[in-house]
Amino acid sequence: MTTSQNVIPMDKLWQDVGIEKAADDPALMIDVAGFEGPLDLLLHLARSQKVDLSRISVLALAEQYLLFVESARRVRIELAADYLVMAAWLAYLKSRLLIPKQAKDDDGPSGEEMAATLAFRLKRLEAMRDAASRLVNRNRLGRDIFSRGAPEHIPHRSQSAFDASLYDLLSAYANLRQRTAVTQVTIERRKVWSLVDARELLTRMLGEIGDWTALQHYLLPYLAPEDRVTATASAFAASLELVREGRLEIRQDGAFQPIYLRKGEGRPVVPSAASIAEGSR
Amino acid sequence: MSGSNEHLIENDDDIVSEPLTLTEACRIAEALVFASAEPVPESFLAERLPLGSDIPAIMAALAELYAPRGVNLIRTGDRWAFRTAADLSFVIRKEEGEVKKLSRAALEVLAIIAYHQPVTRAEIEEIRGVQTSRGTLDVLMEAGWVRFRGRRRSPGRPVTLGTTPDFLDHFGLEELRDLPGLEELKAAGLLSGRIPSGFSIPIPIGADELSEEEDPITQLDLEELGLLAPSGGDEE
Amino acid sequence: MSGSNEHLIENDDDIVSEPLTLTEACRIAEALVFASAEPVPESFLAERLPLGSDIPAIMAALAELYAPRGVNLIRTGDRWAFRTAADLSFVIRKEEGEVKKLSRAALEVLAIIAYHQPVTRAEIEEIRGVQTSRGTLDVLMEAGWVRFRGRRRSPGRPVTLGTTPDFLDHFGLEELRDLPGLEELKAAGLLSGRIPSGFSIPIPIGADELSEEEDPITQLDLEELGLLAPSGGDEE
Repeated sequence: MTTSQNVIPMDKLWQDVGIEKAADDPALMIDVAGFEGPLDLLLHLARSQKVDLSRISVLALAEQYLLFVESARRVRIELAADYLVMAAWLAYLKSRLLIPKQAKDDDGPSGEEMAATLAFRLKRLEAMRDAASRLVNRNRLGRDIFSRGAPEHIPHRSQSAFDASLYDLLSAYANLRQRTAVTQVTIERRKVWSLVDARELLTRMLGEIGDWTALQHYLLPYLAPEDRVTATASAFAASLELVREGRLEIRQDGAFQPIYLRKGEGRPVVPSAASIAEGSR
Repeated sequence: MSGSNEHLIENDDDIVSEPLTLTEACRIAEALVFASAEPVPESFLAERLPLGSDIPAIMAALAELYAPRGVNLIRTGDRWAFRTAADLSFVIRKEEGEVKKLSRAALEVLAIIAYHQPVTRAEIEEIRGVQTSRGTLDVLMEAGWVRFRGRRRSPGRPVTLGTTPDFLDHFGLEELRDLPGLEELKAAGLLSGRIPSGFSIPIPIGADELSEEEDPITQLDLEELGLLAPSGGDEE
Repeated sequence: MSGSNEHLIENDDDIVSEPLTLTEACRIAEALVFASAEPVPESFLAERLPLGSDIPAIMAALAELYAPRGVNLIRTGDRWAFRTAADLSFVIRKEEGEVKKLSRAALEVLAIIAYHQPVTRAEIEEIRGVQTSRGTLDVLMEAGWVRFRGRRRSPGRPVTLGTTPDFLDHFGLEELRDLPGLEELKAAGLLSGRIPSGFSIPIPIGADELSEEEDPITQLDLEELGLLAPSGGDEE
């Protein structure tokens, strides 16, 4: 791992942006805020290919996305981890698409299959989006159609003379418990990679990779140097947890060698006497 | 007219012997539903109408009667309600926005819940490719459109989400099957978690280069796409 | 009916190129009166209907149309409103009273009983941090959502409380375990992320079986606790 000497902490960079940086840098701003996550961004990029989603060039799409992340990094914009993981995944996908097809002896999905999965997800997201806009444009109660303005009675189903919804109940309970909980919580400064984040992201990525993969290899280039340590640590800790649950398998060929991951068989390693013996198959 | 109605109020046993005319039953059902702002469940009507009333027939007759009018009888789920006709929206439309404005994320989550229900939070996030920010589900539940449905019988027993009867009412749907485009989406396999067989995409090029129809993306393109805001420095 | 009525509107400024028929004008007036929370003055109708509409004629036609129906269009002064036909007022049983909203306190107590059952009154107070008034529990019992489950095998043998099948029914739950847990409440935005690490939400113990620490409650217990009037006397 290379450690660059001239790294300025993120915080400082951010503070500087407004003041002196504005002069020398073109001060580009990347408006990631307008997007609902990486899949949304991909969908947006895909639309700009102006083809039907099922005929899209996934490779070109991956290129565009990676380029976007590159530009973001160039202007030192901190992207949410979600975006970086997608970048890593796409880089992996790209490599799978570009290497000559291997004999069908590996058990993971081929690059083509992964590409199809991506296209499917984009198409599904777009379909939901269309559905949402059709829904919201229907004749809606209180906007286009109206109920009786001066009702004369309220029909109630059965005996109960009281009204309360499950939502009322749950929010009352949540508020109460929250109120009475001892709240001397010190809020930790949010790290880029919490254990929970790492876990979430690993799960999402590995869902579609069946083969042994050195994820770090794809992921690290997209992380700011000062985040690499925390990312590596969190991802490693999270992966151990996932291994224990049987959702992940892990392999390392030797000390300091790359760590390979792949999706587990899904059988949790239950810490009961019977399965401990069986677990080490 | 009054003579025949007097028996309605009296002892139940009399009613059975003297069946109500369809017209009279219609009047009662009409009054019950008209008087309420909320949709009235059929079970409620059954309680109030004489034993043995053919409620579906009564409601169908009423709905037909009101179909051309300025106020229509509509069904939503197993409930009935009178609502102003949709084509008159322009005259009645109220100034104050009474309809809650939903964020794009909330709307998307609502659609996913409606079309995929029962659906877990993890599945919603899988479809959207992003974590659901806090407050999104909250808004939908508070609006009374989304509810906890139960638990999935799968490892971890995650809670499932679905829509409420008020959701149907608000969006003017008789039932979930009337969700726009539901059949097509189902047929296209877009409502399942799995890629439908036969869904494949051609991989057009095997190389790193772009095809002839593609231009490399440039900084300018990114600006144009709204991904990069053009520099200007006016902003703080 | 068309010929004479077609010229209801002499639209000076030609906004409506085609004159409204009486039927159309009736539809609009009907919808306006229906949707209004207050009786509608004729002047308001005149504002919304095309200029020159013969409001009295329109309203007379509508009133006549509704006269034999379960709902009538009635006039008070120069205002119009829909009302249930007088001879059907019995179906709108006024004496039922309105459905009451549960108070905040009652909701809290109910939720605690649901999640923490079997739970004693002292435990409820400990969780809430305030005393629970007798009336609050009474309301929940009256609603039919809460019941005495048994008696705790601990000093004083306090009565334990739990929910009823009606509770599940009303809140649309199949079983108590369908109540969302900590993670799910957080994800739904109901609990904030800033809760102490020791914070937990119990999994309610099914209503049917008593837990190991509970004895069944008997008639005698209830009487002794003053929760039931001693048997013997005929109650009304």
